[in-house]
Amino acid sequence: MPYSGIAEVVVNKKVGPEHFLMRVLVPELTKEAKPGQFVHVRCHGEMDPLLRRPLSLHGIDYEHGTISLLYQVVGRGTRLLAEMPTGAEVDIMGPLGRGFTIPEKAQNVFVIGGGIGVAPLFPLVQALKHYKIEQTILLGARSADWVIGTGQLASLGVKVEAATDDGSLGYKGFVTDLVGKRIKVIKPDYFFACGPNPMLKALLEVTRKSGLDGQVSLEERMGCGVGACLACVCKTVASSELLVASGNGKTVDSGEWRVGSGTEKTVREFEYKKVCSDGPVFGAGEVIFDD
Amino acid sequence: MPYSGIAEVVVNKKVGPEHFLMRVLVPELTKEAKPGQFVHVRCHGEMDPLLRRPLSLHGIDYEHGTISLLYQVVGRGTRLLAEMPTGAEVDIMGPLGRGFTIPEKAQNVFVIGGGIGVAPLFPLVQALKHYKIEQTILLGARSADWVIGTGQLASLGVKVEAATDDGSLGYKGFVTDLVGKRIKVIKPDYFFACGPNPMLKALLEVTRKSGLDGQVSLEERMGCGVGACLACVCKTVASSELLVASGNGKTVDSGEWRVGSGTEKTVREFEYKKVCSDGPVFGAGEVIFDD
Amino acid sequence: MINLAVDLGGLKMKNPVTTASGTFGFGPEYAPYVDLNRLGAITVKGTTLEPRKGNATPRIAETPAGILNCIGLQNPGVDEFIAKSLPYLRKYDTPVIVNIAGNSTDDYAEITRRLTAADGVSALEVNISCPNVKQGGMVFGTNCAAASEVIRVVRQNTTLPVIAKLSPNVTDITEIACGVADAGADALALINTLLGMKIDIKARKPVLGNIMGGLSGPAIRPVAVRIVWQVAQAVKLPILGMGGITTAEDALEFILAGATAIAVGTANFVNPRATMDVLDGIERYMRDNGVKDVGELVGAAWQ
Amino acid sequence: MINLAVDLGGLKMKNPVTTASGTFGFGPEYAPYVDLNRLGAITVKGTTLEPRKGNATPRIAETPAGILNCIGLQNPGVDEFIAKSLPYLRKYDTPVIVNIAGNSTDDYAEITRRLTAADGVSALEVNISCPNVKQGGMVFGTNCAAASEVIRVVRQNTTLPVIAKLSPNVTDITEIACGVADAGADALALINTLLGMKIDIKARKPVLGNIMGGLSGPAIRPVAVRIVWQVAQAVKLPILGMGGITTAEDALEFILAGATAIAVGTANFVNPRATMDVLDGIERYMRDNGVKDVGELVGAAWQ
Ligand SMILES: Cc1cc2nc3c(=O)[nH]c(=O)nc-3n(C[C@H](O)[C@H](O)[C@H](O)COP(=O)(O)OP(=O)(O)OC[C@H]3O[C@@H](n4cnc5c(N)ncnc54)[C@H](O)[C@@H]3O)c2cc1C
Ligand SMILES: Cc1cc2nc3c(=O)[nH]c(=O)nc-3n(C[C@H](O)[C@H](O)[C@H](O)COP(=O)(O)OP(=O)(O)OC[C@H]3O[C@@H](n4cnc5c(N)ncnc54)[C@H](O)[C@@H]3O)c2cc1C
Ligand SMILES: Cc1cc2nc3c(=O)[nH]c(=O)nc-3n(C[C@H](O)[C@H](O)[C@H](O)COP(=O)(O)O)c2cc1C
Ligand SMILES: Cc1cc2nc3c(=O)[nH]c(=O)nc-3n(C[C@H](O)[C@H](O)[C@H](O)COP(=O)(O)O)c2cc1C
Ligand code: FES
Ligand code: FES
Repeated sequence: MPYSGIAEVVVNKKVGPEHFLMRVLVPELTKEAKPGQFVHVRCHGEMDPLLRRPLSLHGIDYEHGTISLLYQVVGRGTRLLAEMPTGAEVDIMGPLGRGFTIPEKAQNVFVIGGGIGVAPLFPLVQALKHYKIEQTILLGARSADWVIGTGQLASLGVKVEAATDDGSLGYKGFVTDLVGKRIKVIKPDYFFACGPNPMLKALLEVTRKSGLDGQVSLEERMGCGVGACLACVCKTVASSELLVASGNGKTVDSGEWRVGSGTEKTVREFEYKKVCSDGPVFGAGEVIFDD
Repeated sequence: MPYSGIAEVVVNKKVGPEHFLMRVLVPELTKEAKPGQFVHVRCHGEMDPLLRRPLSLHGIDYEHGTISLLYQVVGRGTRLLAEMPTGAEVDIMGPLGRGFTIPEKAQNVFVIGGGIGVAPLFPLVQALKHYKIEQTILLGARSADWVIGTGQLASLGVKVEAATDDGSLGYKGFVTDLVGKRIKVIKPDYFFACGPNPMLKALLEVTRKSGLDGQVSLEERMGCGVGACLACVCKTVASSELLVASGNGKTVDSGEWRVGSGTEKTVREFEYKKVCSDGPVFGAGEVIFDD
Repeated sequence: MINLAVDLGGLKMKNPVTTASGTFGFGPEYAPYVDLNRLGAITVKGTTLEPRKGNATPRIAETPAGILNCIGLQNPGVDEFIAKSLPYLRKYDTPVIVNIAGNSTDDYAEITRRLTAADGVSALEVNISCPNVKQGGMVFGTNCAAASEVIRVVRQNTTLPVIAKLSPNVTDITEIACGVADAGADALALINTLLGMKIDIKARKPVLGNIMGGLSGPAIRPVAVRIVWQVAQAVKLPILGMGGITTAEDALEFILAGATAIAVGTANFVNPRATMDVLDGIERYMRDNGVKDVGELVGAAWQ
Repeated sequence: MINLAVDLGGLKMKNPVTTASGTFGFGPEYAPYVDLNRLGAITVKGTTLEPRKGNATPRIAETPAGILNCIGLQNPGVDEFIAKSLPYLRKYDTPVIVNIAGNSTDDYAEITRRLTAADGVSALEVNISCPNVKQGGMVFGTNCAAASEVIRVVRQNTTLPVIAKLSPNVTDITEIACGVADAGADALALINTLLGMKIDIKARKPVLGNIMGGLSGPAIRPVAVRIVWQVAQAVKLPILGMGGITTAEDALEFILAGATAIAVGTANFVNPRATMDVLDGIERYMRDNGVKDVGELVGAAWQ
């Protein structure tokens, strides 16, 4: 059962141009936490800003009962979080949502992060390492400064490749382009990705073309975080339906779009799923991005 | 010209059961500050709670460019203030309002404070001492713990008498009763007072009966603090009018009620004055308290 | 002993605290945080005859001390609600208020019949005030004749207590309140959201997928308290008050203004245990102030 | 070069930023903090024919991200305004908008004549929307015929630009906007405060001396932006937008929704330099986004 209550801020420090790492002591929450899940955090005790902020589990320390959050200051809520001193109390709910599931068949996977989307990938990388699954981590960001955590990942002994918009680190260009190139070379059998929706959309075009299946973690504005308000929905292939690529010129391998044990039928409507409770992690074949 | 902007919190510490003392470095504000004036303080940078909070100048250190505020935590705003660490930035406006004026003729005065109303009296006491005016300070509070600053006042070498509801310090009863008793003995020629409105109302009954003139500092809910919004008004005797005690059985020495060069006329309407800019200090003969 | 039980137009609640429709799902979502048995009632998400997908995203935007939403009545339809959600809710010893909406009076009649025939529905809250749907919704709630007609139809098709949920986006809410009272409502739910919007100055277009949305949360509380105060003095029906309630103090404002029961909405998102905190706080206030029956407080600010 | 100048129904403003009536006194109060010469216009406190004492205290209460006020049009009367305040205001190179209110159309006619004859008045903002006075005020503003009648009378008695200030407490504000447009208004001021109240749960009575008050501040901004958006598309008149503007970003929401100019109200109490910060921020936004004329932004979110 998810925890909801006060927790102690153990560390809260700047780790990038706009990035902070907060470690929180909250054993009740930690013990149930799984890679890809998130917490819903209140940034202070007053009524404005009102809503909680969803943040992924970036680190899960089962032993010490702490979780860590890697967050970028983008607005008022994250700014208030960044101001919290060590010892402060933070009001936190979680773990929430459905995280990553590692399929039996996966042997050699791509782990792809765009921008702050790298945050939830760390516990996943550790789990993959634990299961001795070969992995290549591909991170995209605007420039070298903005690629967070390569050092830490490297110290885990995993391969990390970077793509930066300005070429200041690794490949010059989008991480999705880098993925396209590396798929052909490394021939992974599965992928996990997290990043902004436009990146995921571009990524799915690449992976669908290559026939690579995987999981993506989505972001959507949230109210409750527990599935009650229906604010955070995303479009998915309607259950037991097959989506045939419609008039926008893309042809896709129909196999890639199959969900569960779906049988081939006519094109039908999408279905809204809740990012907070049906996700945030969805099967790559399941999500539909609007144009 | 009043200052408005950011200032640094130099000290912020607990000094009583619910009382805090905050010292703020703000030379621009300090240099114009006078006893009885106040500052208007923002408790944080967000939109809720929205309004600034008026707090009296409790200490004015012209040399170091600091002011101090003595405040009681009663609600959300003061609670947020109490949470500010040393080094924090506080958004402050002031000095605002009209403070105390020491009349030429005053030789032996009463300085009367009820509860947190003691806050603005300190700089006044220092000024009175500077002008070598004899003074007796009478402080009322619920119990010994709640009488703030007697030590500090005593160290200035001034006479301090206390009244507590439970008799745990000094006279057992209301400070207004104590004033009534001591007036007869000490025979002061003027008084200054600050405290909650019900106390000031009772006090004025006592002082009017004894024919003692003075000044009172009022409290009212504020919006702007600068005289623009008309939220903070109090009832005063209409200008150049003489208020003759009306049907509620009190008889007063008409001389006490004269304002400015008023000539005796028929009873007329009250006039609303602004606590923030016409006050907070008003002549004792000027204010009208509703029943 | 303190009596917290209230009668909301025939609906017996063990205490005055329920949930605002649309903010508490269908019950299970908040079960990890709230003992559903302790609620005075559970009010579920707005339900329509047919399944609805709702509006495009973004469906929520934060505003000062409030939120805008344009969910647009996404729901699985009344039949699936009866088949899937009611069995879950029946496990609890807590009355269920079903919030209903429709495009036409025929819709309202039919959904009323189906829910009245179902096992486990304790009252109907008739939403004639949703700002987020094109057809039906608020147009019913801002026109007195239309509002009354919907309530009349629901009344004719059910024996359950009928709670009319009114829109605050009107010149004179007491007029509409009187209208629906005459049409047979047993209680009034006040208020639904205020119509609002937010613009993204970078994109230079509205933030919400549906352009406008409903404003809820603490920001609207002063408006909601005022409306409860006005209606309570104008109409004899019991009132279910809501709009920005986050604490027991807020809830008590509504009760003192004239609400018999209150609903916690947006606050659930901020504090998942808000309903329980409100309930505990009301009880504490009563104990501290020697109030034996919560009914003594209803409308006490003007009585 | 960036052009910030706007024409608000004949009133030439050097930039779109003015003050909301009642929140900026008569000018001198904020002069220590604001260069009054930099304002697009100064809108002064609501003025009536006769001096008014206003309502009993408390006159202000804080609410989530907002305030309630029930000042009740305390003012020294139009003659004293002309004698004492106008000479001060004439020293500045900034147009003065006088906000006027009355108990009857005769009052509105007479105050209009006196102000039109006075030296230094640039426009009249006709307050038919004050929630805090018994006579006149909001009753004019919530009834289309009455609102139009007041505007017609003002129009007949002045050559100054006439800005009709409307109440948001109505079912359909576009209807009233159309009415006052037909009656001869040159511009619309949107919005006045929402009617609200707060209850003191200890005393079990309303907090404000006048029971109800007007809700203003950030809390109401989503409602105000929505109203500007609706009216701008329904009526051809230029709009002076207000309601919770505290930053340039907020002001730009109103402009993008269709306001030609904007007023800063409650925010002055929080940040005495709010008007200047808003003005600087609008200029910065235009520079950053290559906008040459602020007019290009007016209504850009729907055009
Ligand atoms: C499941 C999930 C996991 C996330 N994990 C992380 C993480 O580990 N690290 C991190 O830095 N960010 C993460 N984000 C994004 C993060 O929630 C937003 O950056 C944050 O809410 C911004 O709040 P703000 O007040 O600073 O910004 P503002 O823009 O002021 O926020 C205004 C509103 O928009 C919402 N919002 C703004 N940006 C986003 C966004 N990208 N996604 C969802 N809601 C948004 C806020 O929650 C708030 O309700 C995650 C988002 C989701 C949905
Ligand atoms: C001129 C003046 C000088 C003051 N000096 C001091 C001082 O030196 N030390 C001190 O502790 N207090 C002082 N006060 C009272 C102080 O302003 C309030 O205690 C404080 O505003 C409470 O804020 P809050 O958010 O904690 O309480 P809340 O009750 O949450 O405040 C809600 C609203 O009511 C107003 N308010 C609440 N109590 C008062 C009050 N007593 N007077 C005026 N407004 C109030 C607040 O400003 C706010 O707008 C002074 C008041 C005035 C008018
Ligand atoms: C996300 C969300 C969804 C809502 N859905 C409904 C609904 O389906 N039916 C309804 O009558 N009201 C709905 N409402 C309105 C609430 O029930 C309530 O009237 C309003 O939010 C005011 O209360 P609050 O400020 O406590 O949230 C919804 C409100 C929110 C915030
Ligand atoms: C204290 C106060 C006094 C006001 N007095 C007037 C007035 O005299 N005439 C008027 O038309 N509006 C008056 N208003 C309304 C404002 O001009 C404005 O329409 C409203 O407050 C919304 O803007 P804001 O949220 O920026 O304050 C007053 C508002 C406040 C807060
Ligand atoms: S955030 Fe409420 S349903 Fe997902
Ligand atoms: S607080 Fe605005 S006039 Fe005094």
